[in-house]
Amino acid sequence: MVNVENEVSAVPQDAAPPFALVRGEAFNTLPRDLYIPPDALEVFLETFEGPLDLLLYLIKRQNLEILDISVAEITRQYMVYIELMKGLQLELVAEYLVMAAMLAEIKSRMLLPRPPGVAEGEEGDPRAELIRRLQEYERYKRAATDVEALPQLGRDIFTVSAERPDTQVMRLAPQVSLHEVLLALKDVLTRAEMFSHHHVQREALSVRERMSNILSAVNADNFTEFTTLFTVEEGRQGVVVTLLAVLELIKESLLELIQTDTFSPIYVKVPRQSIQGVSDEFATT
Amino acid sequence: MNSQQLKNIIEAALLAADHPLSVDQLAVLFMPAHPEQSTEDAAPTRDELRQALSVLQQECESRGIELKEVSSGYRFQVKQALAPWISRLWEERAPRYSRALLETLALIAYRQPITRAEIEDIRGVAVSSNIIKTLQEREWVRVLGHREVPGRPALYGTTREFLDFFSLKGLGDLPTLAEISSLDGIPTQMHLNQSEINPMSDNNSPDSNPGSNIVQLYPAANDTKADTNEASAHG
Amino acid sequence: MNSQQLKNIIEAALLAADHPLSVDQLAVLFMPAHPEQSTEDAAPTRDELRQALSVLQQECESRGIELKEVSSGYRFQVKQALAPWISRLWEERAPRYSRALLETLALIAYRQPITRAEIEDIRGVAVSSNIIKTLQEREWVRVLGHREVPGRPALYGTTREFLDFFSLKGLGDLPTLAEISSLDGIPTQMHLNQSEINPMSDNNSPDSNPGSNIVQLYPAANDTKADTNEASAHG
Repeated sequence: MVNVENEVSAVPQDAAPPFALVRGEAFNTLPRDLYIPPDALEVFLETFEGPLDLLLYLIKRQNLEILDISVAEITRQYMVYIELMKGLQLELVAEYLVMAAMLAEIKSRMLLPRPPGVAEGEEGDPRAELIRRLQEYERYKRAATDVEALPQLGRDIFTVSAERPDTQVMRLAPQVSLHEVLLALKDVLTRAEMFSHHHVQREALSVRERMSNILSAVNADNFTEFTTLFTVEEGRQGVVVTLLAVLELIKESLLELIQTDTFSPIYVKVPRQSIQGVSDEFATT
Repeated sequence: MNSQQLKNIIEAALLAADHPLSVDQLAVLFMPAHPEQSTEDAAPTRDELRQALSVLQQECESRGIELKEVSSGYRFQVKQALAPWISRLWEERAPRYSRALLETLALIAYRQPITRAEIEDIRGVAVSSNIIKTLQEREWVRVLGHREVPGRPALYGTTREFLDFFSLKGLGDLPTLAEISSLDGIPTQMHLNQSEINPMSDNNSPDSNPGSNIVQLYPAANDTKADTNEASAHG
Repeated sequence: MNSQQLKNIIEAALLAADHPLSVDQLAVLFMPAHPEQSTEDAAPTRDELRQALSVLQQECESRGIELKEVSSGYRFQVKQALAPWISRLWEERAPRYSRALLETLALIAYRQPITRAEIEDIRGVAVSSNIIKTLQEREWVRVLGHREVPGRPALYGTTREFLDFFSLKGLGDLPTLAEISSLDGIPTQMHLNQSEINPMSDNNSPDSNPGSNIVQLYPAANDTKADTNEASAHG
């Protein structure tokens, strides 16, 4: 017998330990139908993925179809393996014992005489549920093999890549919807209770737009002729808006009106100090 | 932009990206960076992009790489016939996966959405948490939702990364589940086989259960499904 | 091994490796795996390898990549001329604008010309310099002039770019305050663009809309369960 002391050293036996213990009795010879090299037995037993896997192995070893299994014979062989696993102190998960109980129950039902008057099929084959489970497991066991055979990245398939060109990560500016801006305004105006005071009105808005336009059109170095600020095509209303804008700008000291003589052309210009302010600001930053 | 330049940009993009690129992702490369900014060149249409991809695919016939469409888009890969030489670039062999992991993965792939208890039911043994964790870390499997039963167990499904890893365009490309002969006189079992042997066949009927969800999760799978079924019906 | 296959293996190897390969490193790929084992094909000589590299180099003229020799060997790289398109693979969308920024922008739009102090007055909190700077960099806001008061504060107004971005012909197109006060919080279509524009944001990823998938999963999942239960009840 091959030396298996190392594998079974956990078995609390002294000199010449038996191969395994079955129901308390020393188990010194392997079952005749187990032709696995003994030193590989433990590894072998551990490869089973559970009771269904072990049963499928036993069925295949007998060259049987799942449908043709003899429950009595399969149960006998199954129990031998269970005892072997116990003897080797493999971690025997509960599922193996549950299956043993199920096999025993099927076996006993197969032995019971069918009650008279009950036609075959009504009671059903006691093996049906076991066969269904074996078939179901077999199906996915094969599927697992099929999946493993698919081309795998790093084993059969190698991805390729080329060196990236010199580039900086482009950072895109966030998207904003007008709706978001308006909601923000609603919030801030609600907070400031601006709605009730009618500080901001549509009319004021177009005057303010015009104020911005005028401010961008004029500068401190040159005089701009007052009349060029008006666009005849805008009609009476446009002229009024521009005039209001100019007056507001003058009130806020953002613009000055210059007329050298009576009836001579009126010019507008940004006050000199204002521009001075710009250069000051740039100088300090 | 002429077709030569379009083709070259696509080739360069697929080789520079570290993951497959879909036609939509390729299209973005040609869109103006800022919506308000217009370009002189009109961006290529989806059809023009597909046309260029097809030309690239043909040109690869005489090359060492091939252009392959997988679930999340197109990628260049080494031709499988050259693997014996190319694999020598790396000293380490690709990892082998345990049977327990592969069986769990297969059950999730073919039976999704599926709970751990259902996997354990079919395999006949407990599924170790490590296996689920490994599958999730590899990004092959993810939680799709929870079954509304006590304990709210997680429902698992596969990801695009899973499909990409195994060079599949969709779940319909998975190998067909084996037909197992049925036992006469066991009607329930027949019924079970018919409805559950091949989850892929369910996809044709819009209201059937697991398949229709999978179609929605993986739109790409939908395209190939009809072909696959037809092919396997003939084969 | 003919020169075509030799060239293809070199092409595949250079593209599969994540670093440049020297001629010596390429030569290793063709050496017999076991010294005692002889191959029918003689391994290519260094000259044959260099010859194949030179052919590959020429063939790249019409492609999107080029074969470059760097200090540690040969590598394929994307042609620099294609960088404007390829670099968009890595572009990222900056985080959303803060509420403070949007409020500031809105006040400048409706109350221009306006100083920072006036904005702070209405908002009730200080306006950070960063906000003004961001708005100026985006070219939505500019300095129109300075108010003639101590400190000569800048007067801010909106720009033509601001109007263009929001598709306004003029400030008069902005809704009136009465219209604004009846606004509800339902966001409009424009944010959708955000996810479509970035090529790296994976629109196809099933994760992008987990909610809707889960809703659809539940009824189906329950159906599956019902089938299973029925089947096992009969079995």
